[in-house]
Amino acid sequence: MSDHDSKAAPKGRREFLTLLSGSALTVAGLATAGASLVYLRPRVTYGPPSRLSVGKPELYGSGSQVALPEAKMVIRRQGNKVAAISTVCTHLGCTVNPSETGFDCPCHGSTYDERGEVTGGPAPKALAWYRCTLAPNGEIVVDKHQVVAADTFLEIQS
Amino acid sequence: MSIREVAVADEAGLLGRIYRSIFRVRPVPQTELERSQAVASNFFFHIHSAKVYEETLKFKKTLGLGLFSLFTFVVLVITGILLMFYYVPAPEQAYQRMLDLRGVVSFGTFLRNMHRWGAHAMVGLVILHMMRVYLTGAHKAPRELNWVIGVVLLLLTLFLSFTGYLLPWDQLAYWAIMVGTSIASYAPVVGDQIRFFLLGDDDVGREALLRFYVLHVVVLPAVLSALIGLHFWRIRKDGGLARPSTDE
Amino acid sequence: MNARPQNAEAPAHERFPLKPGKTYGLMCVVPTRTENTGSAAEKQVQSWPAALSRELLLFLVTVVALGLVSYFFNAPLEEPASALHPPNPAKAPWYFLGLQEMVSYSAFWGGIGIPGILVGLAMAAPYLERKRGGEGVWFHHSRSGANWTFLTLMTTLGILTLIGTLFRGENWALIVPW
Amino acid sequence: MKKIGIATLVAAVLVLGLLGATVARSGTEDWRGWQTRYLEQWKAKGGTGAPPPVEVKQDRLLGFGEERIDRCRSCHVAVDDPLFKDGKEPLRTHVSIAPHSFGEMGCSICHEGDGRALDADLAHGKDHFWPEPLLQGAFIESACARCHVAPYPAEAKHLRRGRELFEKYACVGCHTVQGLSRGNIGIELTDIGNKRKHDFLLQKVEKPRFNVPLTLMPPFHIPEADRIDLVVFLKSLRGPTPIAEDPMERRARLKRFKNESPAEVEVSVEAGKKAFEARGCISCHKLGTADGKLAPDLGYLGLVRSADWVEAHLADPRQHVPGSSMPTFFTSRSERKALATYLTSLNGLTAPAAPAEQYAQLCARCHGEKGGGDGPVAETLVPRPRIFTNAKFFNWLPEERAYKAIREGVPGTAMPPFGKILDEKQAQALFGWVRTNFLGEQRTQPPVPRKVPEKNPVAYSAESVKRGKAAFLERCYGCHGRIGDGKGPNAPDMLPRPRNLTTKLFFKDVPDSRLFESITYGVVGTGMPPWDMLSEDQRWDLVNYVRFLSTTGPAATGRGQ
Repeated sequence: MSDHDSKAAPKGRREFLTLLSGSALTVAGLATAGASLVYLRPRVTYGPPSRLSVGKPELYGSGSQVALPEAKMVIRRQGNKVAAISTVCTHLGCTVNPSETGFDCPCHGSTYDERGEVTGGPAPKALAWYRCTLAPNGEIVVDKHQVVAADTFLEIQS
Repeated sequence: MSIREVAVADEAGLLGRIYRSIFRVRPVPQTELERSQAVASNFFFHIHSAKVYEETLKFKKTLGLGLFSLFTFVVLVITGILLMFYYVPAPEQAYQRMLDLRGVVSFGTFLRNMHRWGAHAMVGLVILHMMRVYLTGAHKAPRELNWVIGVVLLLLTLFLSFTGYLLPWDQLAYWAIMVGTSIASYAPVVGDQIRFFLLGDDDVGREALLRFYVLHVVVLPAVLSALIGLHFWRIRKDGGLARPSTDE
Repeated sequence: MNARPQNAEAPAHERFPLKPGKTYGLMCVVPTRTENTGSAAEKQVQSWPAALSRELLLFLVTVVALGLVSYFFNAPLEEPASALHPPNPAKAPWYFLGLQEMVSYSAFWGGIGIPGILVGLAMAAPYLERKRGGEGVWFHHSRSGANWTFLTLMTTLGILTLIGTLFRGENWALIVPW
Repeated sequence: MKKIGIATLVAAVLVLGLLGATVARSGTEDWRGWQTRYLEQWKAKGGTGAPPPVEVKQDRLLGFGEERIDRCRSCHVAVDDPLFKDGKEPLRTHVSIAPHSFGEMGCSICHEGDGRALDADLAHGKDHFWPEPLLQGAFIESACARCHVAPYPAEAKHLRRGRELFEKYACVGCHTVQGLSRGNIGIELTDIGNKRKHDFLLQKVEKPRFNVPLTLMPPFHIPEADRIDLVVFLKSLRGPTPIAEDPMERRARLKRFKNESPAEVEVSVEAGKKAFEARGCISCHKLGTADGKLAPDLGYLGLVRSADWVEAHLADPRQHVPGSSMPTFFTSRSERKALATYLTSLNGLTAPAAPAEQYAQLCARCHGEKGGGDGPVAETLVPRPRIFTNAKFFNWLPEERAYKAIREGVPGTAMPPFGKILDEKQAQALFGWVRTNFLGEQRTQPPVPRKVPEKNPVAYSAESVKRGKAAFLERCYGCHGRIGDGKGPNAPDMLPRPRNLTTKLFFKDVPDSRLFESITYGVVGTGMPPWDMLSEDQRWDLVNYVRFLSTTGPAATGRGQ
């Protein structure tokens, strides 16, 4: 409509007016588009949350590894240290199964060792370790958005 | 392409040529020729003739009601499409989605307000537009067919608004549709069949919600858009907006 | 095109000689005044920008008006639908309340008969009104009969809608809303 | 063109402004502010570890019935943070609710309100339309019953007490609650908690007639603390619990009710007394010093009613007084007999000598101390007691009918026969006392002689009843109601109330001539107008229709005063 061209230098009042309206409308259009994108980005999701509480450390016995299938991770406890390891295959996102040697992927045969490092198959990188924190109420909170280096454990006082 | 355009296109670099391939004329047309081309070569403006009678441009002639109706419809289409991203046409979820729009979706309340008030406004504007057309005698020959299309457009607008009324699935919606469809069932012989057909059940429920949703977001807007196109095309073919005959 | 002295008296085909074996078409717009024929001259203007600028303005006015209303007034949302608790009164959307009002007097005539006749009349209107004249003029004196009939019908519908919207309370009894 | 250009510019700027305002408003939600404040205080209080991000905090709860979404913790961020024990709402630690946890249970399952909303007023259900406003104080306990079935946890004191009160105030007599009671006079309460907000219930328990003027439910005079506990229990009734249960077991549990097979007891005064106490009769009736202030005094029942009458009355109170609000309790036959034995053993009354004392003891409870027909139990009685200050009526009423009513009672009403307490002379003296004290004037004119045929000339037939019905629906239903039960749309505004025409016991002793007389001349001192504009045959048709309504048929024809 009143799209303007920066090359067309504003001459006289009419052009200036057109330029002004044009800019205002362009900005408004861009802002509407931006606001629509903000609208379309959900603020809450209904799937499993990426930041979730997995209960108090007492739930996990020392030396145990508990699979949480819905959260797609395992909780590993060694003495006073707790860690959360992803069970999502880094190849194409299948869920890996814990095995005697570590983890096996049922889809394309990737294998991982106990630390999650790739030992075979098409997987490009190691399984992710997630950051664990202790919430004020004493429960372990895992944040799937924060990937940490392998062997990063959360120390707990017990 | 006129000679001047070709010359301009040749002067420009690659970007300029890409621009010219999309927009045939300079950003702000300078001559009458360019103005005609601006209208005739633009897909969106093509509905217009290149020239219009100055007499019909006066605001008090039409009060802009037809265009207001159209633009309200445009706003409704845009907000409606956005709202569809968060809506689920199922009784268990529809209302909760309304709560989510009100609570947790950015600008959700504003968009829903706009869609809702826009729908009411459109019904009112279309009725006013119809009154304007009649009171200025613009429905008479040769514009009879366009008037009839207009009446159909009014009915479609009412039905479109009515189908949308059910979607929030609150008490207001539910009982309004219950009452509204019951009025339809008073039609002789086929009344109950019409209602059954419309609701997909004996009463307003899951099936009715789904049916109204499909009618509201696909069927009716498509038919309405097509008829609006026809309506505008006829305006041009019937010689522009009605104006006093100069023969008199 | 070869430039050569033009003879104004020469016949058209000589002023613009055609080459044999080539097809010609009239393919370009010539910037000149168009003349109306068969009626007195009317002033025409270019749609761009005369009409289109007005349309843009109307669009912006629509957006601003709807936006302002939406900014200050929230759309209603009542309790979740429940088939067990009909509100009293249960009302149709406002544009059907004229119908609902008529239905409360006579089910068939109010809901189907009269609306059907009205729509039929509306569609037939331009075919019934055959006399020319009065196009594009508000309340043209030659059409006062038709205009008054139309206005009376619309006002009646409007009043019925108003009664249904504002003046009907519990059990569809007449109430005073203030 | 220039004007349009400027207008376009203005409009474009307005669009921009509107967009700006909308965006600005969406960034100022309450929860952002509370979370920011939380983080500030959290640092000040020496919180350790990573601070939680500012975001909508949503609990998605799948464990209890339907999926629930709670976003309450977006503002109430500190509920599980022990640092905020002395914080102010919403930044405050929740009292310990172990073994429940917020992540598992959410908030709205106990507190109700709108878990999805992020605006404080909407979330707390202050929106008029939201069906579940926030539960506070004792009312929170009503939510325990969402999962815990009776007997409720010991912590839920109000709920437990509410359930006891539900039996103590004999609510079980009228209302059905699946698994608890099977009364059929009042509405079923099995899922009343889903249908009504607690403030409505509170109001209803206090003043049952606030929304339905003609409901049978009497206003129990329940102290406020009891009312609250009772409503906690009522609000807890939400139908089946959401926890999965074997469908067959659930059905069996819900169909069972507490006194499914009432125990047989020994027919004795002692057993009757025990039953009397257990059934909560004192919630309404008076006996000795205990007084429910809703129903007649039973202290001298043996003098006015027979044991058979009492037993039959307990089995179905409405066979004696249609529309009576006395509940039918599910008792065994022997328990009814025992109750009857006990109640008719109460006959130790000797009538006081002076009419004033007689009136105070026998009449005032129903007819009111000042004869206004407004004694403490008057509201509950159907039909309501006569108003003695109604001079017009009593100056017209033949004295004999008054004496007869005192001595023999009025069938189909709560007026008992006092013949065993008052002899003919005493009855006359009593009515004379009533006349001087309440009417304020002596009988001035004798009843105008009226022309009333003895016999109904129109035979009782289906056609006559049909004609009568047509006339009735045209002329009478406004007061007497469409089905003749005396509850027409005008009835709440009338005193004395329109007669319930379906009362067989009352009408079987009323001759056609009296019906005809009432229709023709009206009943002075009441709302009944004379219908002399109807033809005589029409009036007789109406008489026949009343016979039809009261199912007395032509039987009573000709039986006179």
